[in-house]
Amino acid sequence: MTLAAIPAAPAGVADPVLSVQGLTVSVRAGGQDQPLVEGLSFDLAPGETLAIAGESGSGKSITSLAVMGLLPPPAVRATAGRVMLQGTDLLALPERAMRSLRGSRVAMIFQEPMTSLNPVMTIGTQLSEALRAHEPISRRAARARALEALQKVRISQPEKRLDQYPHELSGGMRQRVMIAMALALKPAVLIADEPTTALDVTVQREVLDLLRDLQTETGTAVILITHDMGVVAEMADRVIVMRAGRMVEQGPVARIFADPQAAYTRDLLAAVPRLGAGAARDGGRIVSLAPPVARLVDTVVRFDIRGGLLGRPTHRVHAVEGVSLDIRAGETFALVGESGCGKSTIARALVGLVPHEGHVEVAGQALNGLTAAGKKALCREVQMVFQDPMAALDPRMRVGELVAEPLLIHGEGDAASRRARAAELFERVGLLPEHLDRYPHEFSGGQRQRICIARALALKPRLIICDESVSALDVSVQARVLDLLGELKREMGVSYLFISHDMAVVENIADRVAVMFLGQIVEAGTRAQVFGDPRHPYTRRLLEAVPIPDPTVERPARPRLAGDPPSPVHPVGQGPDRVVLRDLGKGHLVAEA
Amino acid sequence: MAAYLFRRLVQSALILLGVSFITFVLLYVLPADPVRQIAGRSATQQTVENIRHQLGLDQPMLVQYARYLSGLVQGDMGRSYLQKTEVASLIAARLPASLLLMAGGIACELVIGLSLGVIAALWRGRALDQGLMVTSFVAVSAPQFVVGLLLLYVFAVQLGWFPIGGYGTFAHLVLPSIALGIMGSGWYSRMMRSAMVEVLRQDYIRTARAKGLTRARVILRHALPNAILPIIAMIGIDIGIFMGGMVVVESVFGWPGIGQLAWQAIQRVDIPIIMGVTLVSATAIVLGNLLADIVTPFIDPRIKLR
Amino acid sequence: MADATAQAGRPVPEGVLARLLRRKLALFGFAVILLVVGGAVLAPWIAPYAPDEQLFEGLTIEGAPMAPGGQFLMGTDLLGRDLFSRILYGARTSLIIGVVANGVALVIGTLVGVTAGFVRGWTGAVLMRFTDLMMAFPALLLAICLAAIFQPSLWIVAMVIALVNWVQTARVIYTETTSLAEREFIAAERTLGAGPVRILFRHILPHLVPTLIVWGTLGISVTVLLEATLSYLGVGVQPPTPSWGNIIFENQTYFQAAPWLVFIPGAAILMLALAFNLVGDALRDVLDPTQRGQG
Amino acid sequence: QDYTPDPNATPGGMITVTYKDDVATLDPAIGYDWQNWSMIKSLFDGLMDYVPGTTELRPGLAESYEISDDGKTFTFTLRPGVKFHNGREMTAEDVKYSLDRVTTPATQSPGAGFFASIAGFDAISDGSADTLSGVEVVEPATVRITLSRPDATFLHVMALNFASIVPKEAVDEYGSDFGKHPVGTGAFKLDEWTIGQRLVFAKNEDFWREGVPYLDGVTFEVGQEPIVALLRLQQGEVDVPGDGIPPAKFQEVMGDPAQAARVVEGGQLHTGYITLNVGIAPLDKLEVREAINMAINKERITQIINGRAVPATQPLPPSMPGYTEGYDGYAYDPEGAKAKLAEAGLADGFTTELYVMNTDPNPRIAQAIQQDLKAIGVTAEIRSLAQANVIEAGGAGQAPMIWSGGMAWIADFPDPSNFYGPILGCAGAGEGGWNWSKFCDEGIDAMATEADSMTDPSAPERLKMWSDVYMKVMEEAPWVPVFNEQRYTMKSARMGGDDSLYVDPVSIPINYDYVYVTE
Ligand SMILES: Nc1ncnc2c1ncn2[C@@H]1O[C@H](COP(=O)(O)OP(=O)(O)OP(=O)(O)O)[C@@H](O)[C@H]1O
Ligand SMILES: Nc1ncnc2c1ncn2[C@@H]1O[C@H](COP(=O)(O)OP(=O)(O)OP(=O)(O)O)[C@@H](O)[C@H]1O
Ligand SMILES: [Mg+2]
Ligand SMILES: [Mg+2]
Repeated sequence: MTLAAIPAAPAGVADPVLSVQGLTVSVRAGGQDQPLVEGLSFDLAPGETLAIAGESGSGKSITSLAVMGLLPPPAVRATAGRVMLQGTDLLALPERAMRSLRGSRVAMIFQEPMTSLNPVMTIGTQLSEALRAHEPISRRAARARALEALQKVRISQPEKRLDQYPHELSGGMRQRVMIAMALALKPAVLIADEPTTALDVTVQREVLDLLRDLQTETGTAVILITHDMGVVAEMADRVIVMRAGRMVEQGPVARIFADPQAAYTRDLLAAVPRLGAGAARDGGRIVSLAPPVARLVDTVVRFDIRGGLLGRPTHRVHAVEGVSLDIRAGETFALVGESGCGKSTIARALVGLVPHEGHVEVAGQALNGLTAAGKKALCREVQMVFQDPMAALDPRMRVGELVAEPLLIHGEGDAASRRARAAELFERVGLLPEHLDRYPHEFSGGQRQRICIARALALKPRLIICDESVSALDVSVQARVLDLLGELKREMGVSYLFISHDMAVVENIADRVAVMFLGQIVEAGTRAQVFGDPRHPYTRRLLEAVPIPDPTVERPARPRLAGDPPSPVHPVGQGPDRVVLRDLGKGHLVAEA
Repeated sequence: MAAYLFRRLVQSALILLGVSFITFVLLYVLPADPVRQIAGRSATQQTVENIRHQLGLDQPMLVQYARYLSGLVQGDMGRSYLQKTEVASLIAARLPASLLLMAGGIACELVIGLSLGVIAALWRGRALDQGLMVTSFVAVSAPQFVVGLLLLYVFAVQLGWFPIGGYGTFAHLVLPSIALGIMGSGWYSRMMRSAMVEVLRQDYIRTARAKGLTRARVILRHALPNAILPIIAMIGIDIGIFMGGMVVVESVFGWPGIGQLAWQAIQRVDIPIIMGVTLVSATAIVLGNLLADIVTPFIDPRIKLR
Repeated sequence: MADATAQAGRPVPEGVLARLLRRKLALFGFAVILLVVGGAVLAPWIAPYAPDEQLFEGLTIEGAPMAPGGQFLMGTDLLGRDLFSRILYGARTSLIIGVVANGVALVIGTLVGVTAGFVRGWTGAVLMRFTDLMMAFPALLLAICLAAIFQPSLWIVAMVIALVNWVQTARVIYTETTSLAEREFIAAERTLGAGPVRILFRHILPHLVPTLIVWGTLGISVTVLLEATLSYLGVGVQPPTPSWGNIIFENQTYFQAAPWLVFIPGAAILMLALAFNLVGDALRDVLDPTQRGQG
Repeated sequence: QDYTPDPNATPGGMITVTYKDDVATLDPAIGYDWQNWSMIKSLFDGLMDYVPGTTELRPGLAESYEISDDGKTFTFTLRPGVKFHNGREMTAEDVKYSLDRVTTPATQSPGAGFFASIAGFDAISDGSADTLSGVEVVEPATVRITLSRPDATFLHVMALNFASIVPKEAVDEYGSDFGKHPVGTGAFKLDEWTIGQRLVFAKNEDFWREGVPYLDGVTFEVGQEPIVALLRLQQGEVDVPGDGIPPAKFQEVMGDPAQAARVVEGGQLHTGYITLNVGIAPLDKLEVREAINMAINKERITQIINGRAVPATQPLPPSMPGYTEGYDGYAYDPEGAKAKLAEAGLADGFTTELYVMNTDPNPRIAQAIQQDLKAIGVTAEIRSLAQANVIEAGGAGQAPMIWSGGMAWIADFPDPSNFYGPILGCAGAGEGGWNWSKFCDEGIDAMATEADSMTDPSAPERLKMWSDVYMKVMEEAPWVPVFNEQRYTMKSARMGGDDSLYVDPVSIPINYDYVYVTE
């Protein structure tokens, strides 16, 4: 670990483009100012990439909004400090002057590519209005420049994109558009607030590569906000670690990773799931040979798309196409794959939320042809934990009621015993039983996910489906929830169907893994087989895309893709070609090319 | 789109058929004999029977309805019992005034309602916002005829700014439109406010501001079209509610619309006119809803008509 | 703010009423409603005259009504009846219309909307087509026909108004139910084995409450005014039963000569509707657990 | 006997008249609203006519007429050179055509019944003939009309709008829309009609009466609330508010001498009454009906409508020939009424229903009646309904009591018989008839028939006979005559002409042919 490893100029060498000094941002509540960010100072050198890391709510976004002058008025204001952009104090600038700098000198990319673009305006309009807000150019010229910007971000068919609306673009494309928009005016500073968190690994990879390429090209200084230490390691020159509105540590990326000073930084780094760690942890574990709790044989799920004069189906979404797998008692079976490949659909078919063809059985019971009572009984066997715990909890019910509800539904016990059980479950998942009377919104994301888990446990199911259950959580929280899942598995012998796009997480906890692509399984096997010896090119691509939280690792150069993902939608009567899985021995199945 | 339109039109036609049937039944069981009205007070029983027969009113209801329908599909809405004139021409003569008033009312409702809603949303949480919202409650709760009379009295009689009732120029349109629109404006301002507050929270608004766009552009070009979406659907529903208000406002301001025609016809069971007016307003409502549905995708490209 | 409540040890949950009463506007609304209800209930004791008593001294020699003040607090109407007494008794009618008719409309609308939105399929389609059909009906005309057929009495008028007014509610509730049914927590409930009835009553209906409050309070002014309009058109509550609406309509042409006859009942309707709106608005906030703590 | 033209009259000028309701039709065979009645009078003429401002008959399109001794044959000699608005000269054929048209069922004329005494009426109305056998064209300028029975009112009938002479070719051309494209011989012709807004009449330069009309034209603006009309009159935008002075403004106007000076007051051939259904218990008891007659405080009701009426004592209005002077009717006497009720064995009163048309001021009047009845222990529930529903209930004989206001009898012509036949006689007492008290007394009916068989309508014996008829009716008390409405017509300052023209009994609100403007 040497300083020579740091590619760009370290702080203080050149004049900083941006210098934040003693920034304090406060929120006014009940007549009192309460600081959200306190005494934050840092410099940003030209061409440098500064990562701000920290858990959710630590004030990362507030900081960036303060720099942009976009703090939500009137409650939240910068109450102290200076934000110097090449000599001007942005905080003291009147709105009008600030506006002319916004977008042209400092630009920003937001976390959610899905919602950061105006859904009712074309991409072209949104791009060119950004240009026209700062440069007196004609509509036509702005459009030409917009096209140029789109070409720069290597989006496929840029001319066509100009006239498309955001919803017609995939997440990755939208984030490219955001980048194009931010960099079109060659700003001195670009703030990227979690630019890839919402994206698939493969897409994240492309976007990160793109950001880096463009940065070297334009020399823009970048503030990269993220909680993904892998991304930090790959992208950043320097790192600021924040916690509860304060900076706890700052330093060059290599040093932070190699020699974290603050205890918090160490915790943070420890919580980061790393590829390969799972194998290291319990390398030679025997794969369960117990009988399966759930079995899918040639399962098919399709959704009709209606059209035409009579509203008959004209197209179908082939969400799940001939999937066969079995989940054995006491194992964690992971499904990985890119967004839209059909992972959630399999989960929903398993709990009977979507109708399916083919054979699905849980605990020896075939799902199709079940009576209402039978379906209800089956709920005791399988439970599901959803991705977004807030959305999965009825916001108008107290959490105690929510956790006890399955018992009530299945007619177990009386009110008092149910409440006692809810309290017990609460404790089991690490929550305070005193909080039973709160509402879901009064908990943090991690706590909510625990509530969901407690609810899923209430009926002592044999299989719990975790559909991206930890994706929305902070690394440290994520680690704790994953630990909890592991404990429960050991204690209660539940099986998990674990759905995730995060390869590192999967590698850490799965016993067996199936990789899905466009509704079909392309590779399946034990964790060791799939991660240690990936055979299918798609599996390899997924693995290569995972950012490695280690700044010393050099990533091999890879051809950059800019194509559209293939679509699972086919006209009625047609369908995708079925892949054929070949057993490479010991249950390692790989699709034939 | 064409397929969608076709299906919606078929649906609309069915709805109108249902409306016409129900109205017909209602009028049939209504305890009032149109023939008495036609024949006059010195008519002999013979005359009454003659007229009843001529109009086919001595036939079973379903036969009468079938005859009415077959006329209708040939574009014949029948003739008024009392005026003997074609219902179509009577309605045609008054429809423009009604449509004008409706347009005026809706325009007024939207202009006042939406702008107040936007202002309240931009100033949310402050005194102006609260003041506006209380005002909007008052507007929602204000009886149309009281408002109408008050407007008439203050602005036409006392101040003389507008003509005292009547029809013809733009000045005539102002007060009735306000009287008609004021209730809805209160309603829309509340809807607009909450829609706007919601939209202003959205990420894309932050994006727009981060681009350095002017406040006006952010609000007008980015926030407004998104906020207005839920409101368009409301306008469709609204037209039905509007019809009731029109009768009252037309009567207060002497507006020559179909409301007055309908009112006179109801008083004297002039069934062809009542049927005609019902169908015309039902058509307006159905078309209004259809229009709202058709317009939505133009504002929101995510919505596809299927 | 979430954190504020999270920090404090949870206090005994404050009652909805108590929280309502902390809002000034809601308090005002409450006061008005209480006043009206009180007036309606206590009318026989408060009212200085019988509501339909045509007092000889209530008219001038020329037959003009008396202005407010003096013997008659709110003046007299064109028949020499005491307006104050009529307003008091009229409150009964208007409350029945505004609360009962509107309530029934709300119930019908909710039933239809929820069923159509939740059951879908054939039943849902039929219900929604029927709603569309009713929506296409000019409401006033329908009300006039129904009222003429059934011979108006207070309860008939109330039912007619209910039959005419459920449609918009049904439509809005339908839309809301369909979108609620798509929400993830409903899917979550299904995976727990919750039956449709449970989902409907425990998870869908509570979420419709804010919408119902909005439409319910809006409906109060709409129904009270519809009754007034029906009275005006001669198919409303029959004279001499007073209702605020028919007082206005009986006297509306006198708005210049005797403005109190129009503007006092007009103001009464306005105040009542306003009061319900204010309380409803506050109630909506208070019932929403995510708004907790924002007094 | 004829009208003396006003020496001060100057020709020229347009006036503006307003109405609330739209004009339904201008077809003389159809129009039967008081509002289009006077309009049609100015567009069309019949064989007979009235001296302006009076109830006196005078020849119209007929230059002269002869009545046979048995009173059954009328021979009319037509005025030469009378031209329709389309330029064609009117002939006896037109007279025959017009009478055939109004009586033929296809026309659906509400006035057909008036012609029932013409020979052949029954045949034409049951469809067995398509022409009236009693109407003959003797010469191009002579028509002979034969009656099936003597009819004292026949000349009045010939002065009704329904007897107006219309040109066949115009009727054929417009068919049912003739009412929107009227062509007559009248003093004015229709110039413009914007439905729902305005009608414009233009002077008929070829009008057959010398010197009239004075006005160049009349603009009728419709859809105007009476209140609005009055406000506009006060601002000089309107000359005559057709619906009169709105009650709400009456006192204001009468209290201001300047305005009151421009108000013309006159009687009209109107009676407002309550029908008491003699077929429904306990109204079938004479004592009960008398009690109700005594219970009604007519003064008070008059007060409620701002004194714009005079209390009535009998069915006929005071200005009608045959009115019984000196008859006091049933005096207001609640105590006496109670005694009567007790006599009928109903000392505790009873409950009944009072039907009323639902437009102001009728529900108010009904409430006053209700209060009066309450004072004698009779509970009358008010059924305030649309006109058509009240008429239906009345015709079907379901309504115990009906207040006639809004649908009431304004005489079609100034003859006492007009108040009897359909509304008090047996003819109207059947199912659906307009005799809502269902009162039918053969003896009185016979007297009425006899009176009408006299040839001279104004013969004193005949009027005496009618007076007796109505006195007999009052003895049976099937009605409570409540008041006779007075007419108050307001005009702008520039309107000229005798006051009687503004309260013309047969031309409401004004006689357009003879009024003029002074500036
Ligand atoms: N408008 C606001 N009013 C009051 N408090 C706010 C507001 N916006 C954010 N906060 C608070 O400020 C703190 C910092 O929020 P911020 O959004 O900067 O966190 P973050 O580090 O970006 O988290 P994440 O990783 O979840 O995006 C949080 O406690 C949050 O609750
Ligand atoms: N109800 C539905 N109607 C139509 N298409 C659907 C429906 N549900 C899912 N799909 C489609 O089916 C495909 C698979 O969706 P699914 O949600 O299973 O993907 P996923 O692998 O879970 O993706 P993600 O990682 O984004 O959650 C997608 O193309 C999706 O658009
Ligand atoms: Mg953030
Ligand atoms: Mg998914």
